[in-house]
Amino acid sequence: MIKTTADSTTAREMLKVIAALIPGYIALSLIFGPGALIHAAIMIPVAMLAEATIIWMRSRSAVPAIKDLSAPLTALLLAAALPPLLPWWMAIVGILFAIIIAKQLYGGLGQNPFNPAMVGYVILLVSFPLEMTSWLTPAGAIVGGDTIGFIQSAEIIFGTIENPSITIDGVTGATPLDAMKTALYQGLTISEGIKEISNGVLAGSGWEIINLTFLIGGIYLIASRTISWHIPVSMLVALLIISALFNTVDPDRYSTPLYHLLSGGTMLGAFFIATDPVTASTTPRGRIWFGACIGILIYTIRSWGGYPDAVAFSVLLLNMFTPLIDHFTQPKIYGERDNG
Amino acid sequence: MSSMLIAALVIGGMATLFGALLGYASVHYKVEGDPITDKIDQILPQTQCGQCGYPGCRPYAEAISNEGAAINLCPPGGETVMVSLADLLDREPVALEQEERPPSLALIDEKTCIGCTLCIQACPVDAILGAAKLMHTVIATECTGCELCLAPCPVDCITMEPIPTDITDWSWPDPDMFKVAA
Amino acid sequence: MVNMSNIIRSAMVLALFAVCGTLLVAITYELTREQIAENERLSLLKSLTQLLPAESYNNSLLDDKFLIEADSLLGTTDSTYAYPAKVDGDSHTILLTPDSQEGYTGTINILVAINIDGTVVGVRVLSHRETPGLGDLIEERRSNWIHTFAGRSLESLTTKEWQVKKDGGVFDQFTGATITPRAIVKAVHRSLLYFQKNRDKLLELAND
Amino acid sequence: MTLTNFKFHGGIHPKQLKDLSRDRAIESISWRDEDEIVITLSQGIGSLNHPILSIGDSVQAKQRISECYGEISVPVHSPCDGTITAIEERPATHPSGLQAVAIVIKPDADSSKIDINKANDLVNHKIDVSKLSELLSSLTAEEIISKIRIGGVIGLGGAGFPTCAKLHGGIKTNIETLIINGMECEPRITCDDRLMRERAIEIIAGVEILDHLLHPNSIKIGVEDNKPEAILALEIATTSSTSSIEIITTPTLYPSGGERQLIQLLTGKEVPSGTLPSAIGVVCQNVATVAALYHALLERPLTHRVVTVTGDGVESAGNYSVPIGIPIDSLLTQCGVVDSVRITVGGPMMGFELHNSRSPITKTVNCLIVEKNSSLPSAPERYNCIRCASCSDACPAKLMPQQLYWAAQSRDFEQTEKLNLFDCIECGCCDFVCPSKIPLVSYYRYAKGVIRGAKQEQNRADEARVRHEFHDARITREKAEKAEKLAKKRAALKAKKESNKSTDKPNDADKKGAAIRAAIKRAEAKKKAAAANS
Amino acid sequence: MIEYNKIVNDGLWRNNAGLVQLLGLCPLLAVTTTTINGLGLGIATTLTLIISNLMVSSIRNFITSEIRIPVFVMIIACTVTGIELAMNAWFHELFLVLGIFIPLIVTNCAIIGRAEAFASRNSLLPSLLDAISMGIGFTLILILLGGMREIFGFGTLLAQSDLMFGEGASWMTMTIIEDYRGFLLAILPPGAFIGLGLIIAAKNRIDMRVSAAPLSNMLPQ
Repeated sequence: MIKTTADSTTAREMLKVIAALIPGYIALSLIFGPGALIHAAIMIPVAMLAEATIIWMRSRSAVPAIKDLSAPLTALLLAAALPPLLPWWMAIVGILFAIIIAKQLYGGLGQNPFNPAMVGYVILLVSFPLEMTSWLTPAGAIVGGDTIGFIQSAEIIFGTIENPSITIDGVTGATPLDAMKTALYQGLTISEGIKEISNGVLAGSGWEIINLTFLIGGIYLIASRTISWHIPVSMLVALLIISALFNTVDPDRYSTPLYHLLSGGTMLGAFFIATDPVTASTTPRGRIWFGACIGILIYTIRSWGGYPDAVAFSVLLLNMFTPLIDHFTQPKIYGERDNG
Repeated sequence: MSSMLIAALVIGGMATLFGALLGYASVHYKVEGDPITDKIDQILPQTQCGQCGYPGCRPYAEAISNEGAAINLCPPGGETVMVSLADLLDREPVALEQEERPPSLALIDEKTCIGCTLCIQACPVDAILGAAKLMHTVIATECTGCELCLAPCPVDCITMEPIPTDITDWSWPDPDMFKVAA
Repeated sequence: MVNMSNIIRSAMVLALFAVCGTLLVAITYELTREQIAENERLSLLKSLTQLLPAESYNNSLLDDKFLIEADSLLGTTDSTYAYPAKVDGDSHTILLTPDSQEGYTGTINILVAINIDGTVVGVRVLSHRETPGLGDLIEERRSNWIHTFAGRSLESLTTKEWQVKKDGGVFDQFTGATITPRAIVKAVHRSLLYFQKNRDKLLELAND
Repeated sequence: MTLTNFKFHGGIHPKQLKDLSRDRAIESISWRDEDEIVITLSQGIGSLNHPILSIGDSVQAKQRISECYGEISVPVHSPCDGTITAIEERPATHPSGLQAVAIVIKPDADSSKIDINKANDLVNHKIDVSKLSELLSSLTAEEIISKIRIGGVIGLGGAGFPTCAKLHGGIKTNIETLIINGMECEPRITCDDRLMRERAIEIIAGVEILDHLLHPNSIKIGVEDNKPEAILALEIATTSSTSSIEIITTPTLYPSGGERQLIQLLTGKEVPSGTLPSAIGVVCQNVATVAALYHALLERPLTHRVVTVTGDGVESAGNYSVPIGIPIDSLLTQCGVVDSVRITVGGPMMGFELHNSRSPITKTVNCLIVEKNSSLPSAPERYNCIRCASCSDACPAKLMPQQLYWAAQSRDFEQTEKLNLFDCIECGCCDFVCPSKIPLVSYYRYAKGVIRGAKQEQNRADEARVRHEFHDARITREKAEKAEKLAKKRAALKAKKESNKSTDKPNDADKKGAAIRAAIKRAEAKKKAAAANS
Repeated sequence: MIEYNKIVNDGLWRNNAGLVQLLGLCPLLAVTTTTINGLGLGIATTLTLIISNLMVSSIRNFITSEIRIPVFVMIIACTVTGIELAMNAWFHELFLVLGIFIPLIVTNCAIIGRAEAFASRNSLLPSLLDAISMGIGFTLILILLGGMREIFGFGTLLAQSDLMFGEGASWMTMTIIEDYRGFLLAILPPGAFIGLGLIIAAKNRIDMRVSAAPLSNMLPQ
């Protein structure tokens, strides 16, 4: 029997998330040039093709899987997280791992225990640490300086000509998180580090703008009920509390809460990555634990771990605990007795 | 050389101690009875039909737990029982030896029955009522469908009738049956 | 009362196997002990000698080793060995094994060969846990960056120059990774300072 | 009229779609001359009825035609004068589409014109308050309940639980709140709405009977705020009532008419899982049921009910008072049905598709949705579950539907029970909100069926084991006894032989064998004769 | 009647320790960064298997059931320690590479599993055959996985052959991809898991092709 249903569909939910990424992408392109857009343009067709091929190999119809828009979304999320001038073939390796290994090998949409985009990201990070930590120095109208143009970006990404009009070494730099870590290793204090990396701006010039634009997208997602508030709020609050705590104790060694909230992939992770319904906890209490643990892990890895940013690792680690969290946070059902 | 001897002595002493402990434990904590047989018997459908080659459900349970008999010999239990047994005993599920049999009941054709009581004696669960030279009848709710009464009947008046589904024991079908094989 | 004989039997059998097994292992150990010691000596020697041409010394590096106390300039917390390379009893190069805690992860064990005139003969990284593909370019088999130290001394470069380029020095850093090369540069620099400070004592110990 | 202060978890806002029938007053539709009345012997929940008349017997309207045993069961009545023409299996109004035993009555010619429903003209029935209270005071509580039971009253909201059984539970405990369910929260259905608007007096009279019976501390009638006319009608009716009745409106939200949800909405209390509302001192009755029990007390058994007929497949959608037992196609033809339609029995959320339009109206049919096949949407494309948890946000039982679904589809039925499968009320909220269009409730229903089946099977096996063990014990005992007897006999025989050697009687066993052989021959002859005849 | 065919088939393919029983995964995943490492660990494991199976089989009739596990463990531990010492003495370079994974063979469930499941119930000859085929089966997987990871990770095959076969064997090293920049993932543990997963998938695929009945029919739905 055909039941009456609400008009939300998987594809529509995915489309809302994609729409929410738009401000973030605009900021990325204005500050770092069109690298993210070029990557997205490469990865979206590759993602859809890979998905269709695997499904075809499993002798199923690929049409619904293509129509649900989850593969393009994965590509867009990954592209937003990659350094803007990453060579094209690395981007393809990343998306192939994300779609084939992290998603389709587990059975496709809904069956994957780990967030595909983050698996792709981490695989690239461990395989090509050099390229994956070479970011551009923020530039553009907002933060001053000239952005790298489309032609130059494409030249570097595709490596088409022998001597691109600009050299990678000339424009690349570490991300603020990376630079801050380096500064701390050098024995500088946080405030000195901030001066060094960003002319005194909060969390590294350009980066706070990118994080704020992702925050805007995230607020739209919560307002449109595409995601629930639990995970992002608990994650950001946990990150805020723990960073405030350490910052109060030793402001020279530990960065300010605002710095942590507005740098690296914090906002992208909080609203777009951690909230991936397939891999996140689903019980209300579980979501709060899930988010809070991610927040604490991000802080831990950023402060004491080997990699500068930690959103991907934290999310993947918590993905692993999702079934356990769900098991222990079953909500009280209607009519359940307290001692039952 | 002395270090070798010391090592040998220390290890030997420890081994003696642990060996004695194990020996004591094996005598002292010996498990009486066989709880696994009860668990297997619990799973078997208790039709007592003997189609497994053993003279009843309990003997089959004992054969599984003690002689390692196959777990796929029970046609009335079908795949469900086989899978439960595989789960319990941590064995690989195996395809059924015989085809799964739909649940059915014995029905005595009362016109033909001569009242010989042979089926009454054969019934393992006392589900047939009747007396000598009087017509017999099967108590439907107690019949396990074991077919053991078929063979002894001299006039072949007993037939197995599949139990039809009626509204009271109907349940919703498996939705995956309708899933379009895409 | 439980069956005593069963217990005794178990204990005895297990003991028998234990004693036999231990004896067997002990015998194997005795048989291989010398060979293993020799192997270990050789492999240490191999890492020491990769900095020095074979013809440049004629003593046994391992036999002439001497203990030096822990020192903050060497980054060590326990006393370590130093190995002198000699020609006919005269030391011309001392091999030191400083540690660095300033890498990305964990301790980096370094081998530095210093000529008695205070010049670096060569540097090698013995072990490290830096990020693969990023920090591990300090290994000789992955890049020849480590060779850039040869011939440098406290005299040839100023203190400011004993830094990576990013900090105003003369040593290259790798794109994307500054911490690891910086740690090595610092460790080598400090080893030279240590050598300068303790030169006479070291030579005295070496020639004993 | 007051607004409720309480809420239940989840719920959804489907399109109401009630406009087609909500302004159509209740009309009577009766059988046509060519129709037969089919009274299914299992109506609602409860044990099967047994016919008390045989084929060929004539019956009168309101006459009881079945007997039932057990407390949770009520009899059925004939809605018409006529003759019993058959007692046989007929297509049942049931999701399975299977057949069920029914009593078939051929109404007397032209009797439809004097259908008791019309004759009584219930719409304008004046309630004689003094007569009612007089009647009540002359009866004991048990007598009142027995009258309600004999009147065949079951819950008319959909589940069909015998009212007498609820009331039996009610008088045994101290009832704090009596709740009357006038929510009608499912889309499209309007029969209760119309009933409240047109027959509020009957409902209030029924409430007074329950008040007399249960002595609750408070009486609350819950109505959703999308039925202002019904609320007004009830307000007017309560003014003249002797009972103090509170009418409470609630926001329109599905499934606020679910018994447990309604109790939470009106009292703030949750019915503990696995128990009945009486456990927390609440009895809950549907408005139509309350009206029916009033009539039952006045010797008018449940032979008619109001059914909403709606959808684009009928010309005149509306609310019709129809005799229980008339074939659905007769009702629909009289409403002007178009060709090739799909019929849903019940509301769009919890109803089921009708397999055979010749099956009859039963006591629990509250709505028939008739849709043109051509206007039906194609089945939505189904995607994988992405664990978005929209379903757990919507679930009024606060379950985790997505986890239940995972367990059910992987056949992990043990896990479904741990996830409280049996607290699922099958309201369909999860199906409604699912963006992947997964038929979640179908999985729960399937899992429930499998678990119930397995439990039944286990019970049967346990009984069989006990009987088998008893059988074995008996055989051993008999053998022992026989051996003992034989030994005695032998001893006696020996003694006899020694005393009398010339006796030579044919053996007992031989005799028996001969008898059996003779019987076999007779049986074979009979069989042959039977074969020859056929 | 002992079916020798079956023993060999079990060890090499049908019941392969690395692919089907998934035993001894810790050394399997950790050591197989190169072919030679895999080969070295494979040989050590096979040797241990052979010795322990032979010993267990020969003493099986003297051991009461309650102390059998300690006795098996003792035998295996002694064997492994002996092999470790011997490798340290004669294959020192390889010993340094394989490091802690040699003592870990003691806890390799494949070995105690064979002792308990096979050698303690069978006579010498079948036990020997079982040890050899199980060992070779395991070694093949180690080599295969090592080879895959080496090619993808370093672009070479059989690098450092000299560690195992002496200086004269350096010619065996092949450079598969010239000027390869290396793919770290293959060398890191995730690469090992992914590689093993792919090999298992390939085996299942072949099995499915071979047997007419699809695997899914056999599993509980």
